[in-house]
Amino acid sequence: MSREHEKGMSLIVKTVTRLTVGIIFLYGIYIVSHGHLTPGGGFAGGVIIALSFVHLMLAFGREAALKKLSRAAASFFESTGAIMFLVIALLGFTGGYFFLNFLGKGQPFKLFSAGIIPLCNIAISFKVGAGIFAIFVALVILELEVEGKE
Amino acid sequence: MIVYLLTLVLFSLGIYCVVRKRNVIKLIVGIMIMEYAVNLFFILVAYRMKGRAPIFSPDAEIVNMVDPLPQALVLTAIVIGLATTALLVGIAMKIYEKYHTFDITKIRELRG
Amino acid sequence: MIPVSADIIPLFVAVPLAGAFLNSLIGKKVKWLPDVIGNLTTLAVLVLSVISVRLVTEYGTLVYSVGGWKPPVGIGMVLDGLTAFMLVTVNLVAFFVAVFSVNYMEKYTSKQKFYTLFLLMLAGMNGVIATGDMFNLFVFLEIASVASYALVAFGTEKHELEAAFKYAVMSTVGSLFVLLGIVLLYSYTSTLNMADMARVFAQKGTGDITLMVSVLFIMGFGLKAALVPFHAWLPDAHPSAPAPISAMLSGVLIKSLGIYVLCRIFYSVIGITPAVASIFLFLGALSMVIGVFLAIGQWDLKRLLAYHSISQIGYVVLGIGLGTPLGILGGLFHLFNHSMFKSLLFLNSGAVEYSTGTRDLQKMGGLAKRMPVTGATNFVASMSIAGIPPFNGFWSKLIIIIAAVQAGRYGYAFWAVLASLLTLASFMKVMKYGFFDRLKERWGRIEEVPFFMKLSMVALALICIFGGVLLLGGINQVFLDRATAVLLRGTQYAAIVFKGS
Amino acid sequence: MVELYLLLAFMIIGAIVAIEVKDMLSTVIAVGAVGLALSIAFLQLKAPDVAITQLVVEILCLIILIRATLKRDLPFSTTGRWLLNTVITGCFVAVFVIVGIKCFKDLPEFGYPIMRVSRTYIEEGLAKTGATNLVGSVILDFRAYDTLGEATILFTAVIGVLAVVRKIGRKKEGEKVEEEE
Repeated sequence: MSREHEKGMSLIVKTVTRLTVGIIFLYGIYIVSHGHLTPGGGFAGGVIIALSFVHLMLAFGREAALKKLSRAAASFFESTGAIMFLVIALLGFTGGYFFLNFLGKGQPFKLFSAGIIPLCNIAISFKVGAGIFAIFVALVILELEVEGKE
Repeated sequence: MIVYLLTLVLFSLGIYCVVRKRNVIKLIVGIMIMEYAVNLFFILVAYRMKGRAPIFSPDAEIVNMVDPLPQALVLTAIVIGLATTALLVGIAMKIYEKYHTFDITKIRELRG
Repeated sequence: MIPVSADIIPLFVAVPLAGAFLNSLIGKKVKWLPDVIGNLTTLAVLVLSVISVRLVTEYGTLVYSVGGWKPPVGIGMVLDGLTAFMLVTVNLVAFFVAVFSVNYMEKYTSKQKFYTLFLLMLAGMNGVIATGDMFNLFVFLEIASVASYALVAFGTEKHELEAAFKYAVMSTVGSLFVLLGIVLLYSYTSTLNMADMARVFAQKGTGDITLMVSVLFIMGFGLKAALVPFHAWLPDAHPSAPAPISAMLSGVLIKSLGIYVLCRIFYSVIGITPAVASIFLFLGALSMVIGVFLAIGQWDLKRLLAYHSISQIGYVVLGIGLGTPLGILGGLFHLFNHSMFKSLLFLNSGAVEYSTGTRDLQKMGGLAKRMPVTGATNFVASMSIAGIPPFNGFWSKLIIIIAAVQAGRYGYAFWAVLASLLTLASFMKVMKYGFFDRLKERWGRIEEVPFFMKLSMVALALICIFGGVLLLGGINQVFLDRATAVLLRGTQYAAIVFKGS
Repeated sequence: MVELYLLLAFMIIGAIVAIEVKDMLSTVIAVGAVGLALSIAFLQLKAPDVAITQLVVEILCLIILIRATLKRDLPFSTTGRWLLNTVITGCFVAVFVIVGIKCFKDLPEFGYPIMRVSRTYIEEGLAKTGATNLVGSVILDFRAYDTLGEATILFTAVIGVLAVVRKIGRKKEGEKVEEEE
């Protein structure tokens, strides 16, 4: 089982994955960036982005996915996203309140509107995407170890 | 009213699973079912008859929107559920590594 | 510099969160950085909470609207006497535990993750205490809980994982009961702000739905507080965690997530009814007696302490359930005292384990000769928990018993005295077998624990010795009296909060 | 509203299957089916944001759980207690439903919420935050503090999982342990 996983799944799966993984990733970015206009938002988009990496890992094996996003990078992005979100919250103090929406509201229905909401979405998506990827990698590695022992 | 009661049935099925089953994965599944029931309850509470989704559209005036607040809260609750489930699965897999079983009647180092 | 407005309130959450995030980002670079970040952060929050006591004395109840949105629309954070009291208790223990961990956690790997989780748990507890919003309370409750599941499993040995899993499952079920209760409350009142909810209850009256909500909350928070029918996870989970975390869990987590929230919801929001009060009394007395009976037979030091936590929580709930000014004062004072001496006892057990590697009382013996500081502080804490006169535990137990007699609850007073005697017996056993017996051969060469561990144990012991001072006029007025007053005012909470904002 | 009843019935049946079936993989698949039905129910109840999130979270949970149970199918001892189990389940459900019937009369009728506070969001949300997705405006502006908590929980879970899966938890006496990645 473990050796199979290093190599990944069959050729058909790999080809389809190669085609779809980019689309999934872009869809995730779309969901994040339009979170304040349409359904979705930082969290759902972040999970979709993470799922695109998970998809890659399931099809091509662990190494291929870790080459695109290493564990160190994932944990860096995660902490950065979290700090970004907290900093946005603390920047609200410049206007007098924790979490004040201190930016201009802009035109409704435009991509650049709603003040801090898109920024928060991006920060959350970083955090969530990297975090879920990190969880998944940790669990997969644990599983490989368990199987190796048996 | 009947939808509320059906949701409550789902919730009690989850409790039953947690209380009665003796397998680590089943316990996690029971907790997931309870989470589903609570989340569904929250959205049901927010629903308005013939309501519309709480998103403005540039073309049409939208009246009779459903309550947006519980939807926002359920989003949070779903994430909390995911976090809990992930941690539980992590612990469960580590337990499997140490005990080589998911059966909690065999995982009994501690008393009480 | 003392901020004169409510701006201080969000910092109780923001500071530990910033510490945790920074720790996870840069804590790996330098070996001593996690220690420094962890201790400085807890120190900062401790200073803030002392300032908050002063702010409450000066300005009364303070309300902070997060994001500039007024409370029913946005999330309100409330700082009143009870909040300040709990913040001081939690952060005091957290600071000494962080100091203790500097040396103790050398036994474990990955100190960075430990401090990160520790700070997250602290942020969760502070968030629960400082919030004025029902759903927000649930979110922070979950942060503290999730962090504590991971911390219980931190050693990643067999029994630790098992205990953590059991704890995680039961506690999550408790959280889901709470969430269901919150959903019902939202549907009934159509608001999430606690003060607003109290106002709606005053107008609309409490129907059958309140009964169901009360039952769900008592089950949910009872699971978190380990009151007796729901206590099964505690004797496994608390001993399995690393000693500093046991101190945090037993010392403050079960109180801030369980007792504090129960008080806040039942006294300030729903309004306490005689039925709920008698449930509190009954559960309190049950926990008090069953906990101590289960504790007597234990030989594992940490397990014994964990059962005593159940018993002592019973005293707190009993005091608060009495509902008289004296009873509430005694309950809250005992909550404070128990945080101090139970943390100290767990830290002592950690020190013993650090030096000897065992927790079994039968294998110990005469350790006071080789570890004088641990022995002396353990003596202080044991006498405190047993309720021997000069120490703080005596005063709070005395107040609770007097209050029970005054309220005409002679039966409960009797059980309280009995439980206290049994506690004394149980700790005599600890002292005899653990510290004052003949020194066993094998412990001839053990050494006293390192400096930071000694420092935090001595500091907590001093608090235990001089804890009774808190009852003296001036100090009592700014600290305990204000907390008691919040509970006594009951559902006037709503009016006060809306005036404050 | 017939669809909603059908979905709920499907979810309850799915949950019963998930609880009672003996094969671990089937359990996980059944609970996945319940989750997907839940996602459709959210869509039916005009909550598209929640539906999307539930869908992606469900997929993720399913992947994690399948990986955890794959090739670890263990015999599972519930045989012989079938009747007892059913009776206990029945009692549980009955108690809850009876309490529910008594208590839910106090709640506003299904489909007609009070919306005292939420009216503010609907009336002023667009003007005050500029976000056309009201759910977005609630989670990231009116109640952004909750979202900070939510992000923190996920962060906690990540750190927690990474801490729990460490190879070596305690250092042995006198042993030097390499700090792992």
